[in-house]
Amino acid sequence: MPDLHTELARPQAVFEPRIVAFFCNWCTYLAADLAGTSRMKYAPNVRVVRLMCSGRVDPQFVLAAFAGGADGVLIGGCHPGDCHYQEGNYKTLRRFRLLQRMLRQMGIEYERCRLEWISAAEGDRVRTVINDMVEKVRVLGPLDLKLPEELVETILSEEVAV
Amino acid sequence: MAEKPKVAFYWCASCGGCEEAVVDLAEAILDVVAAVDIVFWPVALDFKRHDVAAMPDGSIFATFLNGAIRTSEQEEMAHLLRRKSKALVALGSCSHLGGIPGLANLFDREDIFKAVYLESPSTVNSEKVFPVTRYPHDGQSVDLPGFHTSVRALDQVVSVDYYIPGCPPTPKIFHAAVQTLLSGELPPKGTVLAPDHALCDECLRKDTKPEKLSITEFKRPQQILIDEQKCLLAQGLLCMGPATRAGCEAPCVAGNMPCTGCCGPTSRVHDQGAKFLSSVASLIGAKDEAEIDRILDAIPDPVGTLYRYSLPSSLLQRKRLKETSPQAPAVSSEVLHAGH
Amino acid sequence: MKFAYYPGCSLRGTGRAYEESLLAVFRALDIELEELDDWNCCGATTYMSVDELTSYALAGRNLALAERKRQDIVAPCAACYLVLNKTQHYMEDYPEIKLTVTRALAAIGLTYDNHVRVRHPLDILLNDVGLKAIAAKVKRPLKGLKVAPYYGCQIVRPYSTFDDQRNPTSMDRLLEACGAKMVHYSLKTRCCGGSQKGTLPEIGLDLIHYLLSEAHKYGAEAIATVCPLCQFNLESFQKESGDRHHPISIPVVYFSQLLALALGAPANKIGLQRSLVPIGSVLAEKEIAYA
Amino acid sequence: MRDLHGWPDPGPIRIGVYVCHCGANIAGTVDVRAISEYAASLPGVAVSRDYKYMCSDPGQALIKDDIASHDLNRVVVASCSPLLHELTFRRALNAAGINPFFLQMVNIREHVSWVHLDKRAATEKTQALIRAAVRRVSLHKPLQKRRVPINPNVLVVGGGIAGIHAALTLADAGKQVHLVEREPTIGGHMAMFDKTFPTLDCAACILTPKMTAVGSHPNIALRTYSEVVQVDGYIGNYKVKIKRKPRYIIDELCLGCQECIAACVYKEGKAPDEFNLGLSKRKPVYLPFPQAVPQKVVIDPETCIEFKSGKCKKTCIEACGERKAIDFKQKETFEEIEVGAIILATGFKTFAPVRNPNCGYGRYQNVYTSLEVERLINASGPTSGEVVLRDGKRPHSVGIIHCVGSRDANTNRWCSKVCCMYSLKLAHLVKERTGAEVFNFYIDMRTPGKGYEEFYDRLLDEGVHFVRGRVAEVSDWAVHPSEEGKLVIRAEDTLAGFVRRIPVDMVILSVGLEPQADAQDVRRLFNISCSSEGWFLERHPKLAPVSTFTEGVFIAGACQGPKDIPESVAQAGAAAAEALALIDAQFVEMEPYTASVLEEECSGCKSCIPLCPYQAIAFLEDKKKASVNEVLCKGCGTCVAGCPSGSIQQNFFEDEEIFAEIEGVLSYA
Repeated sequence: MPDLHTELARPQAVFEPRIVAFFCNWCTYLAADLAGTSRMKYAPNVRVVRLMCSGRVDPQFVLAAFAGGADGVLIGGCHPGDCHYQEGNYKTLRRFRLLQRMLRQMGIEYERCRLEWISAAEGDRVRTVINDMVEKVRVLGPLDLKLPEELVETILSEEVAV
Repeated sequence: MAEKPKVAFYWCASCGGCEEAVVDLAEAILDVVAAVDIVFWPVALDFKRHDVAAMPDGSIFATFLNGAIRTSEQEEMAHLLRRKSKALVALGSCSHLGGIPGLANLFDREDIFKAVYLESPSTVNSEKVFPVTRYPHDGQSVDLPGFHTSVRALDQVVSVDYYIPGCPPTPKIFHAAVQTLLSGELPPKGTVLAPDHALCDECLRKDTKPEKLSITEFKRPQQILIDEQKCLLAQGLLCMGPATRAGCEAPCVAGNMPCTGCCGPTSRVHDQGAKFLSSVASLIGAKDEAEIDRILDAIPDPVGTLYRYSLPSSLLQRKRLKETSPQAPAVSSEVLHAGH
Repeated sequence: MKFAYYPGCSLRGTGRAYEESLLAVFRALDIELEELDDWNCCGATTYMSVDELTSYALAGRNLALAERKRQDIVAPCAACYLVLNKTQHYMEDYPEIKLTVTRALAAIGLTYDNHVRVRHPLDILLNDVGLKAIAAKVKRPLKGLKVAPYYGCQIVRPYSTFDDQRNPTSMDRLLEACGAKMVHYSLKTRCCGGSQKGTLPEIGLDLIHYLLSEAHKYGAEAIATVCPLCQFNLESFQKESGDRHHPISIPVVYFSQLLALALGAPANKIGLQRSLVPIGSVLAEKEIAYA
Repeated sequence: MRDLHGWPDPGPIRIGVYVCHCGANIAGTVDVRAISEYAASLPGVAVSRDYKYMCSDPGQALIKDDIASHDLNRVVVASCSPLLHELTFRRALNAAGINPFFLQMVNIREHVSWVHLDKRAATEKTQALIRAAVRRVSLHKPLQKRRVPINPNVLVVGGGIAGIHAALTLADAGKQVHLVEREPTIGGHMAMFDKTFPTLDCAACILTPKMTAVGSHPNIALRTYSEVVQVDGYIGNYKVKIKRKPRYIIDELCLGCQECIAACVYKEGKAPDEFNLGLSKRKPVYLPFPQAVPQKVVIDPETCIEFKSGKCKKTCIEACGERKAIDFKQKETFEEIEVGAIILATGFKTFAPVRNPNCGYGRYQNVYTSLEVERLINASGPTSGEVVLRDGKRPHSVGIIHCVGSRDANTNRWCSKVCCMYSLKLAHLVKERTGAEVFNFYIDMRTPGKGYEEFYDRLLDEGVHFVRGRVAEVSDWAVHPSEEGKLVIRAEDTLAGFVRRIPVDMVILSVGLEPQADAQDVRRLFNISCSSEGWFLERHPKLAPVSTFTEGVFIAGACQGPKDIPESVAQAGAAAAEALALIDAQFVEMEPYTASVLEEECSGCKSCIPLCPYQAIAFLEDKKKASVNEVLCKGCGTCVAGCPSGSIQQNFFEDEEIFAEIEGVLSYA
């Protein structure tokens, strides 16, 4: 078993995950504002796109984020029953459950796509969730989706029968 | 008499059904043949690659290329025909979106080779021979087509002017497309030569769809006796009609089978599967996770269902490659000190 | 219902009566206990005060053994119960403790993944069996026997998994279901003296006296305990504390002895015959048969 | 398409980017100069600046001048949260003659500088956010807010002092007010108090006139014993459904003569009197308290024999005689009203001290809550103002324990703000009435307020004892003979440095204030938020203390957090003023974030219709297409995300705008 302290002492280039977040205007975005006014500190890896409701999160946005280089996608909405638009978050939940299954098939781990209910009062939860997600994705490593075009040449040059 | 426009047909990774569809024009094919001069059609006429190579660039009025691009040969032919043609038309789902062959993007190349050349029950390959791109023989060397990592739609290899959707395109779509091209009033480059709304618009069962649909159980066609009149989605079948471009006049639905999405999305959608996912999941009649999951369990293969024809042209394009998975991840100090 | 039974040292020593009576209760209620094979010291008292990490490792081994059998642990002794619980909490809360314990376990080929629940008999009787089921099996109602419930410190503090920290009532409810009448006094979680009797005897005796005299003042005919050390302190030092203050004689039993009695077990099979302050006369007075 | 009269074609995109320093708030953590230089390099950016305070007049003038001199047609402001200043900058754009929706804000304060420490990482994140905004704003389309007329009536929920004051203020301003109270009378907690601190004026003397005024005000429709059960609509146009519980008395016919109470077959009270917190009993037919408004009795079906057995002699009906005001068959009724604004003044509840068993409440009969003692002290209370123990004897010593259910990690962490002062008041009153020795056990004395500290000084002079220390327990465990028969309060005296045991006859628990038990249901009903403690959440803790995130819904009094009477009244006045400002504008401007169906492209698949909770999407049978009713649409965008053919779009949140933003935030150096 490697000694923990020597492991830690060795400087390593730490992988910084890129995470895109979609926060609803009324709960999670406000919670993130509250985290700010409360001067809570959290990892700078998450970049927030504000939408009026988590129900506006088109699964295309999530895929576009992954395709565009995100290592993780975080969706934040109001708690069940608390949606500013009554039920938008339930639609989000249903889409998210199916999206997760699809992502799994495409080789994208569950931890990379996360749906969290965070109310306007839960600034602290924004911090916890973001820090937790950053660490989890950090452990998973870069998503590193290679588009088919990028891979064409490398393979063909090598295949010569002997 | 003015020279007739030259046209070419070519076939890449596909089943050949699209060329069948050309023949399916029946007597209308005579008008087409009369109007054009076919200069290249390997499946029907004896032209060779060097015949095409010898043509001046841009001398072909239109090339109808069907099939996705998987091999280096297909890619090379796509480039060649692109150079020789004024208009390159992607014919059929494979060329347009990647098509059924595009589902191979759910697997890595090595796995496909292993399945095909080693593991399939009908294969005997004790010497473990795999395809190669160069084969030395008797002091000479034979170059063979290489097999790419992924399947691509035509426009992911060369620039494409028009698309004729469908698996295969119905005679009506094909005929209308050819008429449009021959009319001289060319639509903007990149146009899909079919209506830009979803199939429900022309579905005969449209009126039977309830306004407030709530799905508590998904079904597969083999599991139920399908009502021949009623909207298929309303019967719990995953009919892709709402997310699929119209033009085909819903022959599958007429045959009592759900639309599987071969005509691809409308121009306003980047990812047909994601859009259908969003729409159909929203209609699930449950609010708690466990119940939602129970309902979703009836969709055993989401990608195969949502992206049957469009995986290579979807936003993610293919399953994440195994090789790209990380080596030992760098451990950050925060992880270990969490909780203090 | 089946659990891994972790007796710990006391139940095989001074707390023998606790084991005898508890096993009788569980038998009567069809709860299967399977003694944890090759269990070791829970890590309480001496270890915990001298070297906490070692204590966690010791507790960790017991937990790992139970996890291997996929069973939850029943730990009747309050000290065992606390240390096993505490180890779980600390392993969750402090990664380096988890790391140390995991390493120690790995060295003997064990793993622990926090899947074991550590249960107290009171918890199981109240929440898994239920008062109704117990009342239905009572053969010898306790006929208003006035009992002062005494919980001590360790089973509800600091982790209150099944009862209120400041006003626990689980034992009250169980014994009431058997027909006892509970005496309400304000000291039911106050210190029994612990090991003070050994180090600062006067303070230990004062603490013991407070408990005895309050229970007595409110008319208790017996004190029911959940901890071998409490039981020992309150029963064994009645004379000494009586000499220092004023004499009080009151039987101090395990709650399980009263339960077993109510469920029909004979007194001499559940350790009552060894009591220093015999309960026989009290029972006789109430006409509760105990043979 | 909406008429966007007057907005010229923007022509080629010319963007101005403005990076705010916010003093050191942003500039301390983000390299604003570098950001501004970076922004200048982005396509479409014509001018890029950083400035100390963008929201200041000179900051806004900077934007306006640039729009004119640099011919800008898009603006990006990187500063604080858009929820704070989006309006400010939109106004600036408007003033400079370009469409206000050609603005995109970047939140680099709340989401960057205040939450990150590493300047390099914060700057890099800011760059990406700026790039996203620049890309997004290029795609913005001109939009116009919708003007919606406002219903001038106001709903006030809760008839405590805050609700009463808000209702009277609005009614005096000539507005029609609907006041809904769930109890049979208005008055709330204040009606239960005897005196008020620090002036010791009698609560009833100052409250009763206001209650009567509410009852008789021509502009106030008072509904007691009623609850709001449904709220629909939006700012300026709320539809509210109110349930009226049966009081088995016909309001219009009851004179409040109370003959029926005297005539009831029960000669003595039977059920615990709610108003006296169970310290006395009332009959099945009762008036909650003598000054109740309205002066209408109520029958409690739980205790009335007629409801139990149907065999009562019904002496009450006899007594009522010709008036025939009693109706045993009364059913609950529902009523719908329309209002333009809503003020929630639903108050608080007191902490239930059984949750803190150490205090002995419920175990020792002479442990009281402060509210119970308020009733004991009150001349119209159960003991006619005599402070006595349960056995009727006068206490010789009384301990008042502060912070029960306040400042306590086990129960509520917050300070309930009013307890120190009311404890002082009770200490004074108890000492005055009984001559007892009074001990206060406190953690800290908190007496900020006009005349409050002086009141504390006065108590010190009066010889009330103060022990600084948290009480460990109240018990009847007598260690010394002097403690026999007493309640012993054990606390560490942190000033003297030892543990005290103080035996007393009576213990008063100064219970803290908590959100109402159904606060969560109420906030859902009105679509507002709660803080993590459960108090209604204000829009901004400093600048919008009575507004909520739901426009047109205001909050007043202790439903927003612990408050004393003057604060509640002040807040109620503020809420009334906010409501007046809203109503008197006659029109409200609505954000244009609505969705619309592209009619040509819609296939009529109806997938969107069930997604709308507001029934804003209709299926046009003639055209076989869906259509969004803009007035009903609230702009969540759920249907947009759910349209399988991409044929619904949402203003300001169009797909391409969001894709551009995603691409932008993913740009990494």
